[in-house]
Amino acid sequence: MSFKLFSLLVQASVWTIGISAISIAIGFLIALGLSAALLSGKALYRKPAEFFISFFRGVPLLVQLLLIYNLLPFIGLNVPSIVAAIIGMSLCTAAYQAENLRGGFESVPKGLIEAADMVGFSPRQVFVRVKVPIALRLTFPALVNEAIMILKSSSLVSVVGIVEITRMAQDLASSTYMPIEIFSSAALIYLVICWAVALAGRFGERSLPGAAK
Amino acid sequence: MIFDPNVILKHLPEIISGTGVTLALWIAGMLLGILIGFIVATLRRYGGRAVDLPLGFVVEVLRGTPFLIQIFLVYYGGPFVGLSLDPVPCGLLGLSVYAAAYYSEIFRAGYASVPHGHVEAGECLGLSRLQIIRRILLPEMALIVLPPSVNLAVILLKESAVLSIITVPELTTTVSAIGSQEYAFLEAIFLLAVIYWVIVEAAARLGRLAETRLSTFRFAAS
Amino acid sequence: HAEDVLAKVKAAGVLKVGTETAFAPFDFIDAGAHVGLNVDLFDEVGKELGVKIEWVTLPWEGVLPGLEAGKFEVVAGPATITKARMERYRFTAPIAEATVAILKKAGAPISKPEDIAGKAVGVGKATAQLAQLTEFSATLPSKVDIREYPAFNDAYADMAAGRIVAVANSLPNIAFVAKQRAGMFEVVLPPFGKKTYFGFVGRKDADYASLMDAIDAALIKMKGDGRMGKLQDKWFGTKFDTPDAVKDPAI
Amino acid sequence: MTLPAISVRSLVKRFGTATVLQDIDLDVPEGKVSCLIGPSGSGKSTLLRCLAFLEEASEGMITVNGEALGFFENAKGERERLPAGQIRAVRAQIGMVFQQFNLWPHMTALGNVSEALKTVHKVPKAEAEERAMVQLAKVGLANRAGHYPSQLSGGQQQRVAIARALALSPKIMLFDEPTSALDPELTGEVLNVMRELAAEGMTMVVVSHEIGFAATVGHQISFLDQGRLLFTGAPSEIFAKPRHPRLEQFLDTYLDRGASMLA
Amino acid sequence: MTLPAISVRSLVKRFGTATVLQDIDLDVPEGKVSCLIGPSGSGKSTLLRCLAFLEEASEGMITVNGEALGFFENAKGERERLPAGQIRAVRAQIGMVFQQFNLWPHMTALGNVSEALKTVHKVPKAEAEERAMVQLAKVGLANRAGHYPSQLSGGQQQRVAIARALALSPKIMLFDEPTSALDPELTGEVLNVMRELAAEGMTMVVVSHEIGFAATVGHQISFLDQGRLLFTGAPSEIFAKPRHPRLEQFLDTYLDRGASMLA
Ligand SMILES: Nc1ncnc2c1ncn2[C@@H]1O[C@H](COP(=O)(O)OP(=O)(O)OP(=O)(O)O)[C@@H](O)[C@H]1O
Ligand SMILES: Nc1ncnc2c1ncn2[C@@H]1O[C@H](COP(=O)(O)OP(=O)(O)OP(=O)(O)O)[C@@H](O)[C@H]1O
Ligand SMILES: [Mg+2]
Ligand SMILES: [Mg+2]
Repeated sequence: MSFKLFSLLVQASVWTIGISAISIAIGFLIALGLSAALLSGKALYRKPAEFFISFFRGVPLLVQLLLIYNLLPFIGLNVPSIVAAIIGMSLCTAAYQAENLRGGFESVPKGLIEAADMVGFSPRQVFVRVKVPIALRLTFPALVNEAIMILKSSSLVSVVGIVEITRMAQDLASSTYMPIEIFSSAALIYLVICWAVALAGRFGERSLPGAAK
Repeated sequence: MIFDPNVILKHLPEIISGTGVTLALWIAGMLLGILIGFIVATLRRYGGRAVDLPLGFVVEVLRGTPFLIQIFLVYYGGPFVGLSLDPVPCGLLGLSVYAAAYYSEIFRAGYASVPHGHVEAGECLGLSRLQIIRRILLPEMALIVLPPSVNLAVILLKESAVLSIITVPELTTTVSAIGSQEYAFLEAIFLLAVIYWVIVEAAARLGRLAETRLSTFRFAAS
Repeated sequence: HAEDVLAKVKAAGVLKVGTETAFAPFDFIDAGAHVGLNVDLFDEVGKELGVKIEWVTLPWEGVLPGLEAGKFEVVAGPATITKARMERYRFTAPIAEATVAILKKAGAPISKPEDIAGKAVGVGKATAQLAQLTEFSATLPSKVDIREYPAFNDAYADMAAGRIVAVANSLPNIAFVAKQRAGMFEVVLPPFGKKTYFGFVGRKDADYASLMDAIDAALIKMKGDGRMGKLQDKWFGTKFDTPDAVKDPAI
Repeated sequence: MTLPAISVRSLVKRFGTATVLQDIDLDVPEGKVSCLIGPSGSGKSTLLRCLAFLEEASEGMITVNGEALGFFENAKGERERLPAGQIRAVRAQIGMVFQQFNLWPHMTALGNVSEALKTVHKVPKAEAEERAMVQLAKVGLANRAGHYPSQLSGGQQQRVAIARALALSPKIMLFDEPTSALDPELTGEVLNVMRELAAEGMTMVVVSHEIGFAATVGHQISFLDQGRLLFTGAPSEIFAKPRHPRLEQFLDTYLDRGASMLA
Repeated sequence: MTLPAISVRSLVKRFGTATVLQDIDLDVPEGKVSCLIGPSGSGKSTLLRCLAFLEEASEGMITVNGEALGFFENAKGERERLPAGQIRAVRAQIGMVFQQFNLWPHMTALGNVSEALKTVHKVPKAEAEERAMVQLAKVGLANRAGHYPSQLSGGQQQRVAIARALALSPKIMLFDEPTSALDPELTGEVLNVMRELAAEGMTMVVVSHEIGFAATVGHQISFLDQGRLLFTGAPSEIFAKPRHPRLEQFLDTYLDRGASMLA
């Protein structure tokens, strides 16, 4: 396989990495809100969050993307490809991350929260200063796992017209008719990216404040 | 927009058979994956570095590359190295190996979650290693292993759609074929969304049920 | 929505065309660039209409939903014109013949279409070519072992892997494949089955009629002045004689 | 006698149908050390947590320096919940030290002690840390300010927890078995800090199994059993014979294990 | 004097480069109670774990009733590992009770006690459970047989752990701080069971902070400090003055906290 083809794949990986990174970040923020809603005593917050998670975990990402890209125009929102891709991936990963974070929040030792109550924290300060950092520590490995999963799922965003690694590989395979070589190279590129994420995750875990050294 | 529900009714038998194939492959692949994953995790725990490192490498490769590409390479590349499999066995093998890589990590965490003292108590009483695994480690880790396993099952169900590229007649293949045959893409998307959602919701509920069962049985309030 | 689409396109100066890029030689990626017969044809259509062409490339499963959602005005598929499809979409004037022929693995003992009797032959799932192959198979002394693939590219891969010995697809496509992998695949002539044509896909809605008419006019004009023939020759190595319109498709 | 720092009247605490505290009346004298002793499950922790308003009493009233905590009696004589701001204001007079330390693992010792000053009291960072350092120095840990809890021994962690509570200058400190998670040699460090606080006249309520500490430092000892306050008095009274039979039995288990025969 | 139940010779234990036990010589007399005391980190648990072969000593020999445990000295005078079956046979004479109980949470008390009988000794289920009930009755828990560990108090859990070890009829019982995770009243339950065992002539090695227990029940007391055995002798000797200066200091921290002033 020529260097030229390989470099096309590498160029396409910019989309894979870019869209995944942005979606993971946005998804995380949404997931924080969702998990807070899940743990809220009020059904008014909890029920919609449960439904959100059920839907975005239950329906295949491919279908979600098609719906966002092709149904939003019917209500007058003609979103560009990249926006549709980021919305779809963010909402999907948010659903998974929220479930992880819920587990984390539930395992924050109650005593640490009581200690914060005792020194006068407001509920919001307790959330931001105590619950989030500790839940994050507890769920960090699971979140990194989810990041790798969504990175691999990003191959589906081609359905809204973005040529990322997998789509580029399919295009190249169909014009050169050398699918084995091209898909092997694509696999290698994914592997390198995922390994980098896993390594970064392990480093991040170790450098979280107060981690046992 | 055009939406014609008759398309769905007309092809009901194919849709049901596609759903059946997906369910069968998914469940079989998952069970095999759990079994292989458990064996891998156990070998990695007790086999020393010489076993742990190479297995760890394989697990990372399987986790680090998309299932679509793995299955493509095995099915279409396999014959070049003398491995020519039929679509369904190839799909089942691919799905269970992919699942095993992830399950092995879940079990690894499960092993780590059992306090070492519980193992030592077994050793002191003369239990053999196998007895310790079977009677102490496995039942004790069950509750910790369950939620991520359900999560993974959901992911596997969706990944099973990838088997369409090796001509396995599963749900996504069947429904999208109906879509392109009838030029009824919207109906196809809608149908896929609903069927997958129903299966995932059922799996999630089953998982939650198992979790409550296990936890009430084991940690009854004092 | 009642606004006339042609007027809108002209006002914007841009015609958006959706397609998938894994369908050589109509649309494909060569050295990173989107090229093919469709690209050249729409360049000319754009000139006729006085608008620029903007491509939206999607995997095939996203293309027709995109058309219905108004992501683009027309699909440069192209698709074989069939009766069933005409019920849902409007096709443009044909741009090439779509009659089905056999692509075989080099050296396979197939010298005429009838030789595929009893052999394993691949074809795209739910395609017009599948219907043709099935029909053809019924006329043979022993049935063809028909294998269906989600995409023709997977069928070619499986022919390389040796599970099948031939693939049935429209002549323009397999001619291109044979040219690309000379020595590996060969075309078996003549084509079999009924004469069919490729056309571009558009919407039947009334507000789209003027646009579809304008595209038809442009295509027929190009056929008349020989530009279409030249492009067919460039991409297929041969010219096709196509009618101005297909009113009653053979399949 | 001055006004008690905390006064508890007819307090009842139920969890579901189980009554865990019954009809508790207790005055905690200002500037003195009050100890709560009693067998396991007798309700000591629950009572202390009610004083910190970490549990809401089911009935009865608690006043802190004359101000109602959590609930007040309205004109009609009904119990009514106070607004959150007011609860927080009264609770600000109270510092609590937990059995399990409950230090925030993602902050250094200095961070743990200065955090509330910064976020709750809006003290500028530099000043907050300076004040935190003073408290850490007081518990002998100035040189450990930059360590995370995971890098500190149990005794050191508990001293940081004390410094954290002291940093907000509470009038009253509550301790729930502050040494029972520590092993014997680490216990000494913490008890010494508490002794110093007592000497400085801090009002303290201590749930303790350290009968030695209770006997030497406590000014008042209360004995709880099955949710009832059976006895409150000076150490000399409580250890003098004849005693309440239940208390007698309880102290016996200690003496049995004690080191009295070792001297 | 009869043969010691356990004899330890020139035992050294290293973790990586850290030497945790140095040159330990110890005889555990048969039918007697030997106590190990010493400050935190001195190596008490490690020594006990070596006796149970949960840790492998780096150097030296351990014999149990005359049989080598884990390693033996071959003809060339080299240390060689024994086959797994033989190790298991020697270890079968030893029962261990852990500080953290280490009960299996997914089995009832009865399940915990009968498990090894069923799986290791292949005793039929009915008989195994009958024998387990006898042991549970011995520690006063016959009426708790169907409870899961999470439904038992700390003292009850520790007694189940003792019953679990006793069910296999070991000749020697090792206890690692059997009461330090318990509160004072629960401690009593467990110490009483141990006293009974001692009275029956069970050979016992107890790591304990319960100096009272060591002094009254122990026949032999050994004092460890920084991995060295500084002193072994009868209680009367160890508590008599003048003592080793390190031991003096160690006992002081206890007396300081003790209940000697309460009588
Ligand atoms: N959240 C709760 N729900 C139900 N019962 C509870 C709860 N918290 C405590 N209890 C019960 O209340 C009683 C008193 O508990 P508390 O923790 O106050 O005892 P304690 O005197 O502090 O005991 P210990 O010395 O063991 O700490 C116990 O019987 C306990 O089981
Ligand atoms: N697995 C290990 N790796 C490295 N060092 C260890 C390990 N286990 C114990 N140590 C070290 O060995 C020393 C002795 O530990 P040990 O647990 O035997 O002390 P101990 O006397 O039982 O103390 P305590 O009274 O606190 O239980 C300690 O300094 C400890 O840090
Ligand atoms: Mg308590
Ligand atoms: Mg120890």
